[in-house]
Amino acid sequence: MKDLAAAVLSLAFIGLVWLLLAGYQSGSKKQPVAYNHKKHIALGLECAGCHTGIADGKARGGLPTVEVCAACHTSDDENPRAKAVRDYVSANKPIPWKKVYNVPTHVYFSHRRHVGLAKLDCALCHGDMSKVEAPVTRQAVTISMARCMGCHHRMKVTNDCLACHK
Amino acid sequence: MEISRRNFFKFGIFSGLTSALPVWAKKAVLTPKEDAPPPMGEEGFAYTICGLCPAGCGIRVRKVDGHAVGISGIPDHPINQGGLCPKGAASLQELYHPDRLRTPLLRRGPRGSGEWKEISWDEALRALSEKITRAKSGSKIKPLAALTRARAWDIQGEALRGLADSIGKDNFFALGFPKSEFPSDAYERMHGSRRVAFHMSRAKLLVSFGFDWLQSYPSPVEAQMAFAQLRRGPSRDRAEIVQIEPRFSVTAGKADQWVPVRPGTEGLLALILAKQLIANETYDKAFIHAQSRGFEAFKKSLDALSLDDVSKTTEVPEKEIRLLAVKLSSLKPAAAITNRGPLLTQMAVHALNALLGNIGTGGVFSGMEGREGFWADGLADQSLQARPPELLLVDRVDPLFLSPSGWKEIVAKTPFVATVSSFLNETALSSDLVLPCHTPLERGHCSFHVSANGSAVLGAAPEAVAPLYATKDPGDIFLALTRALAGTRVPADFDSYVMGHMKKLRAEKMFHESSGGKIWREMSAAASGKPHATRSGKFEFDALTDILKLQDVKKAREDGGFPLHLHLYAPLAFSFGEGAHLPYLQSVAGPQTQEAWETWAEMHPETASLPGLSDGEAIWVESRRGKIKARARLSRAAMPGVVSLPVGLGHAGYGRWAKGLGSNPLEIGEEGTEVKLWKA
Amino acid sequence: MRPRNWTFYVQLAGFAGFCAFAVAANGWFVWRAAASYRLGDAWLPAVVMGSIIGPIFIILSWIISRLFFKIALRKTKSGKSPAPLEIFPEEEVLVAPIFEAPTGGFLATMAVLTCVSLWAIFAWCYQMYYGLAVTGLNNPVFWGFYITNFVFFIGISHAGTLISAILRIVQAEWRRSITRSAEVITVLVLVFGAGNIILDLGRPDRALNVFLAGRFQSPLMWDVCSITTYLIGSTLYLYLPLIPDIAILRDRAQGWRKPLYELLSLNWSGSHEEREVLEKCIAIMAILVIPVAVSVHTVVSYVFSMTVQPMWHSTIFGPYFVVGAIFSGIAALIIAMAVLRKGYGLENHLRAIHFENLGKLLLVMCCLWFYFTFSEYLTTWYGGEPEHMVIFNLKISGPYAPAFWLMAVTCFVVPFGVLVSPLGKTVRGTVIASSTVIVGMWLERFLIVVPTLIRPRLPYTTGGYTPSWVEISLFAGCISTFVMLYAMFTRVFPIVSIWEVREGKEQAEGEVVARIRTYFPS
Amino acid sequence: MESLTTSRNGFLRGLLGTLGVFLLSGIGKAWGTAPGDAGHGKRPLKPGEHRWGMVIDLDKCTGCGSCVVACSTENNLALGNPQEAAMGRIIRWLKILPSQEGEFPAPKQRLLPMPCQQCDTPPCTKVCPVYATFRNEEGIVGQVYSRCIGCRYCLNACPYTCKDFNWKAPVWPKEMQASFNPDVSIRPKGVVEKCLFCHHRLQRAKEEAVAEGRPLRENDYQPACAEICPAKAIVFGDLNNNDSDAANLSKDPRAFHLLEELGAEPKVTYLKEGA
Repeated sequence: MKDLAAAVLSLAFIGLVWLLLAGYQSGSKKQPVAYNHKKHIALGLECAGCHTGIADGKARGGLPTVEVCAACHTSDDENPRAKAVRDYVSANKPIPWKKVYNVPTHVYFSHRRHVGLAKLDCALCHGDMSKVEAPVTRQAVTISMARCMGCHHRMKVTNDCLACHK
Repeated sequence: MEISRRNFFKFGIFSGLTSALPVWAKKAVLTPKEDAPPPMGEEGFAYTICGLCPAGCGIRVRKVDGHAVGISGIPDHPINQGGLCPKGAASLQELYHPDRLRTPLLRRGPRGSGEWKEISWDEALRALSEKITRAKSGSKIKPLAALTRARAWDIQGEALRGLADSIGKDNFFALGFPKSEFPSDAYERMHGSRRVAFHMSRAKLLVSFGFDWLQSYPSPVEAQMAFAQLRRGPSRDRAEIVQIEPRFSVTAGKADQWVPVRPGTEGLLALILAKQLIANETYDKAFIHAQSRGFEAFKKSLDALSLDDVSKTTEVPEKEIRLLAVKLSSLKPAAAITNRGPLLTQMAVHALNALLGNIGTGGVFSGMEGREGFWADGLADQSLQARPPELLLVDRVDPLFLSPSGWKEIVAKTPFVATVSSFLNETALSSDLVLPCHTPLERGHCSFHVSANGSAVLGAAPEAVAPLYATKDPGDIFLALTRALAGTRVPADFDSYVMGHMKKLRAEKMFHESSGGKIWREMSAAASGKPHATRSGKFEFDALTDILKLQDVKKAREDGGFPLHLHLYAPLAFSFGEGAHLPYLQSVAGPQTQEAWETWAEMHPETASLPGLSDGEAIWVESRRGKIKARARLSRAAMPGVVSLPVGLGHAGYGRWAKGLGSNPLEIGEEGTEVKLWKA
Repeated sequence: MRPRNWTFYVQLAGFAGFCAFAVAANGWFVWRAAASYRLGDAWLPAVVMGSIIGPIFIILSWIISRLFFKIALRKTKSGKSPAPLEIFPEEEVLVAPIFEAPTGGFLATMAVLTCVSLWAIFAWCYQMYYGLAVTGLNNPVFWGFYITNFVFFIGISHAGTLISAILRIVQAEWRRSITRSAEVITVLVLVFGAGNIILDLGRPDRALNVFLAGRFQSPLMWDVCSITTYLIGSTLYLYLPLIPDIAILRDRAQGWRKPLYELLSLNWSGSHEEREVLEKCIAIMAILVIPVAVSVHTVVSYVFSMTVQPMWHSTIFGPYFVVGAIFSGIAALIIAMAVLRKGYGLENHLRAIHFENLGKLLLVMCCLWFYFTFSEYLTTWYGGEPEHMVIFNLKISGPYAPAFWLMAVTCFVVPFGVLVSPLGKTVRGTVIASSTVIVGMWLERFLIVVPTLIRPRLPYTTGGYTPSWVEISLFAGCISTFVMLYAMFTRVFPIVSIWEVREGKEQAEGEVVARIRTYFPS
Repeated sequence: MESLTTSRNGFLRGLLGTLGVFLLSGIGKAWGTAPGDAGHGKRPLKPGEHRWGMVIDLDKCTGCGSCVVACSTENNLALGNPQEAAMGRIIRWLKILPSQEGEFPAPKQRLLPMPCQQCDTPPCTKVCPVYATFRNEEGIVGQVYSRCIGCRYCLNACPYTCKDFNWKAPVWPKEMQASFNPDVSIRPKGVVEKCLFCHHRLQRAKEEAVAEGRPLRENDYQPACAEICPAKAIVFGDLNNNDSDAANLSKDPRAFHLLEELGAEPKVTYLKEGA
């Protein structure tokens, strides 16, 4: 009788712990191409160079299309590490990047307002990518509501719920 | 917010039990999946003409990533000036309707069984053209009959007429919804032509005979705009509106005076009002003397009418009739309007307008330019019943729903019926071949429309949204058939056909090149001038006088076990009998009953004459021709002895929101039929 | 000092945990007040509630510290284990349900109740999956069965603490054998009262938003705080008098009960100092729990009276709900005692005089309830405001007339008739009166919640409410689970307080006589 | 949301003064500001701030329902079906409210478009326990769908009954999901939803105004119902801007508010039918 109670209790406890962890945004995403931010930024590339259309809010923080990579990675570049991107360029197939920053469906966030008009630096939200070498697997700086509201409060910008909740 | 879900389990009441739930339960039970946000790609606007009714309003479609996500009127378009009626606002739902037809269907089982074989376009067109050629070579005089929706002229109609002409003569018919059309039969007999424009906002007094014009006007947006002008127009005082109708409709509710009248007797009331005007010598003598013919004969034919007879038949008190006659003559310009009801009513009401003298330039009625539209001449079903065609081609209209009595027979006797439609409506269900066509937002437009302020407008616009499925533009279908049958005289594809027509219209200087925004051009000759195109060049009373002699106007209705009168009307959401397939329209169908989603029968509590009938109970409404089910809605405002039923519901097909919802009163009778009620 | 065995550590953890909770609660109130202040929202309600409930928690943790230090850590004289507490022969019947095996009848009822509870859990998961569409609720009737049950169960919870606390303060000796059965009703039924709120939520997985983003401008927040305080307070108020009994059981129990009783008895030895500390704590709790109980049902009524809806927005709701609560509480208590009396043969302890006295209390509350109801409906009728009259007529002559007049009969006519007649002195009489009162009071709550929502002020054509099977099975589930838990409690702890009855028999006469002498001029 | 200057003074003065004075002024101030909103109580809004309001001219309105359909299309409202209609559960943020008086043969009828009245002291935001509904700084009564716990207290507190509740998860055929307006989220099951005066259009208008470096102009921001009304009966604008049509019309002699006696101070003004 006693061990049955103990079994049930421990099962419940384990289930609870697993549930808490399962609830976390866990798991890192594997990118199709091992892109090294540090190297490219060192070459003097701007964020908006590859992530096109950020300032005027076209794509929702668009990931670079294969045409952008094709500009430099032409077929006569022999660098072995860049072979993966060259395959995509030659096949002219869009690179299936895994999005790491996903704006939830109930949130209105406009890159145009923040980058285009308010001229904020990308590192403010996405962290300093110039030091990141490994392919991006997780949000460099986890974006949360508290962080956005804190920044809005500091910058004396509206913190009205309807500003972001749609 | 992640926090709330996790913590709930941490302190959850029965954490032991639920925490053991497998992953799917957690995901499915508690957190709706947050699917990926739609990509916010490029965004823009497309400008086109709304094709859901003959009005031709200019619509602006907001598109994101190629999807149409928003709709509004074009602010400076002459016909709707930025506004839209409920159907226009719901046209996105028709474009993305889940039950749209996507491929041509050939009937497999018996007619109406609903078993179809999906075939390719080539097969369908080849089969149809073979059928038409075989019908042509056959002995019958009328191989093919083409039936389309009554509407203003447009290029698709022109292509169908071209096809019909290439096969035989007078085999091109149109079917409309009479309650939402102008009284063109009266215009034809009294002015010699249907081309009469009515400028509602110029009237100071508007008397409507059985025409719920706020809900079922030929151009719904024009009616709402004109109403606002009549009431609160700039630089004018408030016009008066009188509504003569058996039901306390939306228009009657907004009018200054509602004159309840027994269904079907509005014409009689108009005649007695004419008699009063003549007796009081308050009619416009100048107009009658200069521009009318046969007035004396008409005056003599009115002598047979007496005030108290008419008052008894129409159940309108004598005093009210006299007051109405005085009001008609005192408020200038007064206009009397009706819809395309019985011929006597149409002509009687229009004779009233002649007596009030506001026909001609600057008046409330005037002539109209531009191409002749495709209007039902009312004889289609008689002539076809007499000699059913070999093959019936139905273009985007649902005769089996709109007038089941006549057309059921014709369709039964016709060996082959082909229907062009976006949905599987009643006619498509019992036809042999169904050709899926584009919905209005996927079609190119080139059509004539008359706006409220009298200017005629040519709308010419490309498609707003790329077609979603392998459907074809109706014009494309008819051109392909004409090409297959009549050789090469027809242009290669539909777009060049449209361009060709535009060039021809430009050559005939039908419109100013420069005027208009992106998609319309003002017609050169505005709608004005005298509309009389009769041989005498004058307004003719003769036709009305002849009818008056024939009919014994005073016969009382015999009862025969059906004590109540049926009154039918089309709510704005189902104007022209269409619209039940769109859920958002179902919500605004009966503004007085709020969210009906079923056929409701409005009546006075005493009318029901069913002991213990309470509001909201299901009842049967039975006439000599059949019975239908409805929900009783008792209202002390309704006219006793009258049962009012909305038209537009009771489809056997037409998509998941219309199928099997409510019942179609047109199956058991029309305006004024005697009915009786009993509990369901 | 006491041997450092596992019970000591668990008790230490319990004591520390409660103190931490008390501090956290105060911190939470400050945090919510600051958040409201920063957002420019009403901050004073948070301060007011905090300043009332915060100190209550401090007092509770002080009482628990007294228990821990004065009783749990009591110095045993030089290792001699204290003499085991004996049970007198006439008290055997009280401990019988605990030590003897359950009878067939008991197990059968338990089985039935478990089925109903499992069915209710299924119904809840069904509702969680499909949403509240499975219930009968609609626009504009947004509240219905669940909120009625919420008010109903919170009402019954007033049986325990209010009656046992008042009787304890008034030193009515006849309370001794009925206080515990009352307190157990309170603790268990409160769980279902609050549970019904969770059932009613559209998004129960976000229930914790109430604590993470609590906003004290809303009467619902006042509810949450006062009900939580009342739950904790009445649980402690149940536990304190239980300690001596658990100690008595500890000395006889075997198997899994032994460690449980050792833990809960805080190694009580029955010495004089321990008894004095316990008496003092119980006295403080008795005084403390009455205002909390009254505040709970007042605040439950504020949920309705704070809106502007007709026949909700009235000043009488506060006291009216409290009277209704006590009324239904006493009725529930009488029924529970009758069932225990029959089930466990406690005729000797739950005597006819107890039922007679409770019957008198029930009669008083019945008249008080009638007085409040009559004055509310008279005021509404006489005032004749159109919106109010619509709702009034709905109840008096409209579709809810049968329910209304059934309520009037079951809440006043039958109980008054029975309790005034000689029948009212017998157990059977009071039970009949109480069962009709329970039904009547549920109807009264239903008739407060639903009719006001049926006819909104503006002429909407919708409005009608018939509960669905999900709501009915969840209501049945709440009742069955409550009865099941109550029965299980009687299997683990004595339902009649052994030491209080014993103390009453020995010293009560002396005390009472002394007290009476003080009443009259010497 | 700037914090309250007045209540801080009240608070400071209270602290310095005697406890009694403190209680009197403190209770009066804080509780006084309490009812109705998160943010701005009774103090006048700073100049330049907007206070959006709407005027519906019942003499021009024909009860046609275009506004209802436009609102449903713009905000991705649930489609509805006959069963929901029978239960009265169809979600329409803007409804046509029919009311009839009098009897045959001279009855009177009024068809009144009924959006959320965006009250200045909303009875609904007073009672929300989790801050999901509130009146924002521009006078729009907001509803945050990711925080609402679905207790439905605000629905019962609203005397106009103009808020809606998601009784079940919305059912959308796959084809129709292509017509979703990306600016408005699809509300999950179990939360309250309401008319927000098409706030997403205000967001766009503000973004355009900032991009073009100019202040917000009068009809940059029009909700879907005002834009589509064929009779131009719905006029929308900033009540703080005195030369806006909405501000002028709201002072028209025919102007009235629904249930004015309840003190909710609605910002949707109706103009009486008739001369």
